Amino acid sequence: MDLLLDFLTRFVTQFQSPSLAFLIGGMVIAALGSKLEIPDAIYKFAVFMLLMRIGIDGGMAIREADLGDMLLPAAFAALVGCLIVLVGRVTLAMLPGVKTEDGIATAGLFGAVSASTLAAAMVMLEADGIAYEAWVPALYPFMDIPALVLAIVLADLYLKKRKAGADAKVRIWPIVKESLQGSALSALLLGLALGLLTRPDQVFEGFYDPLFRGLLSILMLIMGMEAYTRLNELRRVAHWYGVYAAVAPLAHGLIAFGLGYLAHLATGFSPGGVILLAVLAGSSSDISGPPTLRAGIPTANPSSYIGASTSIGTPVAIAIGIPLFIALGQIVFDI
Amino acid sequence: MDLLLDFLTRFVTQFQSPSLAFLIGGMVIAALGSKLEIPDAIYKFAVFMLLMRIGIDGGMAIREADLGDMLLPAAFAALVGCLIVLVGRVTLAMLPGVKTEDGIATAGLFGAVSASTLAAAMVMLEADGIAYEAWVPALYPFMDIPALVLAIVLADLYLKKRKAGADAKVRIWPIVKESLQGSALSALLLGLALGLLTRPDQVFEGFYDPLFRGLLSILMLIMGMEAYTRLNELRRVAHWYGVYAAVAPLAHGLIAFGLGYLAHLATGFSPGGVILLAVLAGSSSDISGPPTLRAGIPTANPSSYIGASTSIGTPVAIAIGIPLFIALGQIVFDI
Amino acid sequence: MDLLLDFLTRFVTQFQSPSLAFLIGGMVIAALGSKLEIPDAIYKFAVFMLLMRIGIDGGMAIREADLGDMLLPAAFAALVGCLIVLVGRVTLAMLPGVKTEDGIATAGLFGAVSASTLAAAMVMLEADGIAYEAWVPALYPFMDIPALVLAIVLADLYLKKRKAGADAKVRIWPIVKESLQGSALSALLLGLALGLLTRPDQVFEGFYDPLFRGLLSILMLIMGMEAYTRLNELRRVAHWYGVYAAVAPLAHGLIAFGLGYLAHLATGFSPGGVILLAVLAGSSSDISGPPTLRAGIPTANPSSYIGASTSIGTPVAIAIGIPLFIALGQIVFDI
Amino acid sequence: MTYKATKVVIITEKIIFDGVARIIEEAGASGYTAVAAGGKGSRGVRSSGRPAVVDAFSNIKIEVITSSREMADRIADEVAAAYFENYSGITYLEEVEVLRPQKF
Amino acid sequence: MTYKATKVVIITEKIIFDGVARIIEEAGASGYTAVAAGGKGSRGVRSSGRPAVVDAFSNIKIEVITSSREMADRIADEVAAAYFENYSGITYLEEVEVLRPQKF
Amino acid sequence: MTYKATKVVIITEKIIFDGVARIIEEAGASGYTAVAAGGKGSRGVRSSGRPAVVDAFSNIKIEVITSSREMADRIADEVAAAYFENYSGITYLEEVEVLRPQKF
Ligand SMILES: Nc1ncnc2c1ncn2[C@@H]1O[C@H](COP(=O)(O)O)[C@@H](O)[C@H]1O
Ligand SMILES: Nc1ncnc2c1ncn2[C@@H]1O[C@H](COP(=O)(O)O)[C@@H](O)[C@H]1O
Ligand SMILES: Nc1ncnc2c1ncn2[C@@H]1O[C@H](COP(=O)(O)O)[C@@H](O)[C@H]1O
Ligand code: NA
Ligand code: NA
Ligand code: NA
Repeated sequence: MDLLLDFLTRFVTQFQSPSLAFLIGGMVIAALGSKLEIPDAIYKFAVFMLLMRIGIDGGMAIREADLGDMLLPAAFAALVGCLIVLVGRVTLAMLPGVKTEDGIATAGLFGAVSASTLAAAMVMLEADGIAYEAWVPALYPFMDIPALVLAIVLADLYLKKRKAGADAKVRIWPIVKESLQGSALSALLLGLALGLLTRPDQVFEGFYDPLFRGLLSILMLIMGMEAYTRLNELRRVAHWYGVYAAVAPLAHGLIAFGLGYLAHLATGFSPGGVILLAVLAGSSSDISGPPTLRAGIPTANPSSYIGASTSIGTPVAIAIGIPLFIALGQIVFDI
Repeated sequence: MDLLLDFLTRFVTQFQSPSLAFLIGGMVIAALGSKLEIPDAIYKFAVFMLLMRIGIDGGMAIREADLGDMLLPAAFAALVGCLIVLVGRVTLAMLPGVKTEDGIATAGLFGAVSASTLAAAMVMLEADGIAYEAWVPALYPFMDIPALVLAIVLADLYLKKRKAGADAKVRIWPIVKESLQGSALSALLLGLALGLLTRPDQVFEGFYDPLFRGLLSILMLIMGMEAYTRLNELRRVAHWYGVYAAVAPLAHGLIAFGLGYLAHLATGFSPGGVILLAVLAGSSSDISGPPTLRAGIPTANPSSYIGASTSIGTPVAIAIGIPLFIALGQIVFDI
Repeated sequence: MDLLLDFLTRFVTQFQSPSLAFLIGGMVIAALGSKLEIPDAIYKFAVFMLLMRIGIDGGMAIREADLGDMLLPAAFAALVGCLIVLVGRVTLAMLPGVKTEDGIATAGLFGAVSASTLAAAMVMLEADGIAYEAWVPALYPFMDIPALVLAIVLADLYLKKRKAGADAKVRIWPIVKESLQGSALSALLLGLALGLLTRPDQVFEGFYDPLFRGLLSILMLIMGMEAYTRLNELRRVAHWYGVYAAVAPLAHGLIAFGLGYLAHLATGFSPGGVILLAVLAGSSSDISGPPTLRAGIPTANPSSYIGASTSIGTPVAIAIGIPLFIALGQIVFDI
Repeated sequence: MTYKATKVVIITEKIIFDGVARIIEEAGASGYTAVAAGGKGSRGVRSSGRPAVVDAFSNIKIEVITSSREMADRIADEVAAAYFENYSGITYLEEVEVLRPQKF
Repeated sequence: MTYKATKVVIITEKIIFDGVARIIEEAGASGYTAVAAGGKGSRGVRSSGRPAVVDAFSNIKIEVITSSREMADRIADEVAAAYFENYSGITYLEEVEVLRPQKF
Repeated sequence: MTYKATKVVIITEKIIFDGVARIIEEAGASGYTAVAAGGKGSRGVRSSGRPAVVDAFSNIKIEVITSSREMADRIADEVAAAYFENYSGITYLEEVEVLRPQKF
């Protein structure tokens, strides 16, 4: 009982985070019909800056890290990415009114990762003084790529089976390549490489890092506005998407939290790391996932998966998921 | 005599302000035919940042302010906004060669408020070490909305009277709503709400505030370039617009200065606050006013009011108005 | 022998500079087919910021400088600009497979100056603690304008001679004006004027200067991506362009280094100044040069000169030229 | 095999885009395409892209493909009647051929 | 003196631009012109310019001038066949007159 | 009730926009509309929007509606004569119908 109360208190405290405030602010002004527009160039630039910031920092951390420590968390990240898609395949994609390939694509998007959600969690952890290995954000691609690849492969298998006859093999490398070449992963990997191989400390500390928090606030605002704007799109598809999008971020996060806890026991994975792993799992991709899926599963209706992710999945992941996983971590690890 | 000399010295000193220098620099390079272009995305973003900076700061200040102190200045702001439009209605709009609705629209624009002019004054006050209540810039909408609404209502009345017969009531709420939903007011109000209801101190101090002065310098440059570019447009309309645009910012500012002085006597409104109130009055809207008026008084010719405001009104308000009101404040309040 | 080893060590050390790393990173991700896009608005803004930073700093320096000291370096800058074009006229433009006017335009572009290359050198000099007179970057137009003007005049003379008959005089002022009005030079000159005539210290130190290094890293990334993307264009023209573009930056830099050394002996021009003069000479224009030449020598094929400059000239100037001139300076001036 | 259809083009101020879109939808068109534009007409230059302090006044070019000539005429007439007294703008029609008439 | 030519217009999702361009080139067209567009059709609104979290889904309008009517038909047919089952898009043809037929 | 008019379309390098606009105005046209464009032609790809180090070389598409066919021909001819030897570009004409012929 006491524990529950403690948990609730911590949970509620997280709501005062400015990241959440900007997200909710964006939803409110969109709902009120505001004509405020953040130029697309600024949005793209802010995302780029976030990913470079995460990448460079991760790269510099890996330089000094014991690579062995990364192994288990990375494996768990990949495992979670696949698990999410498989669970979606046998739940959402089977539901009445949900076209199978639309359901699979949605599961793929929820298995993939959102850089802004990740960044919001990093800022909130910092505010709470909860430490994590600096390479944890670099687990991003380990979860993102397997999830997208598996979703596309499953959709392909399903569609081919339906058409019968046709049984050409699904080729995996083109999907991985497409994913790596997307703007999000290539910025992150570029940052990683720069952090790992060169000495960008000065430009990191004088530019990428100090602008991080501010640009994140702007991204949160945009995500909030987008979430509201796209609600319409979601309304036109089956209600199951709404249910899935509300439940999945939390369920996925809890699965990842459990696996992260195992890694904590096994190799001393940090509490902050466990929380971030849960956030990665709970987040759904907003930038590079959609085009990859659009090209990989062209028959799937983008309104279903983008609507579910942008208008419900992401707000739930940020506004409920992150506070939940942090509060859980504080209780579990007694920090 | 001594007083006048003192005044003039102070007036001239203000001219070394970098804000003015960027404004004049912009006019000069435009006049010299420079092909320099600041991308529109950067312009929009800079305006957004300014308004958020002003809003958040105001919101945080209101949190701790005695709301009673705001009452009189807010009422005076609204009064000045209306007064400006009424004065314009019986002067400019009556002049020969000036189409009545064009004159009313122009008065509306001069009654409304410019965020960049306001920001320039804030920076100059800071340079002079003149303090003001941090909520003063948040008086913006109290002057802006009444001015725009009144102008649209007056134009409507005039046009309906001319057409005779038709006497459908003018509906005020749609105009207020349109104004609140515009990009400028919604950014300002969003900032206010965030400052008032959440704890954005860190992101304010690490992002919105430090970039304020620099982005303002870029805005000043753009305003200068625009002022020169739009001179042509003004040339095509009656000369009276030029006269009005040159005189109005100073006259309006002086009226507001007087009312602010009353507030100073009555409730201890700060000298810096009185000066900023004058600046608000002297400024004319450049971002949200024009589209509101274009939609609200469609028969008015935008070349007349935008030309008058952008190419003469704003430069006069910034380059002469601000130094004038500051010097006046220094003399009157002996600071 | 020892000297050579020393030189090579210093040369190699320069390769760890983050500016180079971003340049190479850009080339690599472009080669790997990355879809990363930095919005054009950000690119334009970054260039503007760099030029303002250089201009304002130069202007503030000139305020306190002994103008006499600038005379010789400025004269040498102009001399080098012309020399480069003349050398290109009698080498590249004479080669088989190279259309004469294409060769002249290419020489003009290599005689002109690149702000990003200059900025990269400034950051690298700073990292090495090598000082230079703050007005040196302001030598930019002294080399840029003469090179572009001379190239256009030479092309005109050539084309008119070929057409015989026609011998209307070539008018120089329009070319100079076009060049001064271009976005690059007008930003630089605006900055210079603001630095010289006003007191922009605060906005310089709080905005233009701190963002310099970070925005440069982004520019380097873009230049790298562009260099790779444009290699195709170069492939379609004669191979001689590739040879010229690889050799010219180093040769031009060495000529300028020699002249700078003379200025060092004669008037005590600083070692850092000599190095920067070499960098100016070694760089080739990427922003304002191409449109000026496109308008001034319309018959020349832009694929040849832009391809040569962007895809080979600039990477060579930054990745080999700057380290080379710095290492040379360290040896020659024993710093 | 192609079918005749009519394209209505409307070039006008961005600020009235929502109103024009409403007219198009109410006329029963199956869709429209819009492109940002600059231009010069009887009411002066309208820029697009560069930092106009008053960006709302740049132009937009809207195209509607209609399978019925009457619908095309109605859209053009209604837009002109509703806006072109006060807002700058032009409108014109073109004959085009479409592949799948049921789309329009 | 002008010559008849056919213009093919394709308005579709930006994400398939590369594929459409390949079809155009393989059909032997001498070039094409592309413009960023927004729009509304049977599959909903596609914005352009404003910060869409999923920008890849805004529209593009592609024009190809061809000197042969067959080539125009082929391009229109192939694009429709390859993409319009899964991607939103329309295509139409117009008769135009060119000055220098050898360009196309 | 509509009236025949001719539309001239010019797709060319942005850098010569001012010169083309001058030709259009001197020919007596009542206005023009310009749209940023990318494209591919005999002289290679011209991008628009993405960070081109040399942005001045992206394309622009200019449309002019003229009430007289002669004016249309003159504009097309003069632009081609003045620029198309050295600059890349194409131009074509289309028949359109306008509602208010006095506008053009
Ligand atoms: N003759 C024309 N040809 C093409 N576009 C035109 C023409 N006249 C006007 N326009 C376009 O229509 C807009 C409004 O025209 P106006 O109402 O005449 O100011 C202009 O900004 C141009 O974009
Ligand atoms: N009737 C129409 N007129 C003009 N453009 C259309 C029309 N219908 C569709 N479009 C354009 O084609 C795109 C795809 O249409 P759809 O496949 O119907 O979603 C839309 O986003 C519009 O840009
Ligand atoms: N066949 C074509 N169809 C449509 N646009 C074309 C065509 N050929 C060329 N263009 C456009 O005209 C521009 C210049 O063409 P060019 O002079 O052939 O390089 C190209 O960049 C395209 O935008
Ligand atoms: Na996920
Ligand atoms: Na005012
Ligand atoms: Na050079």
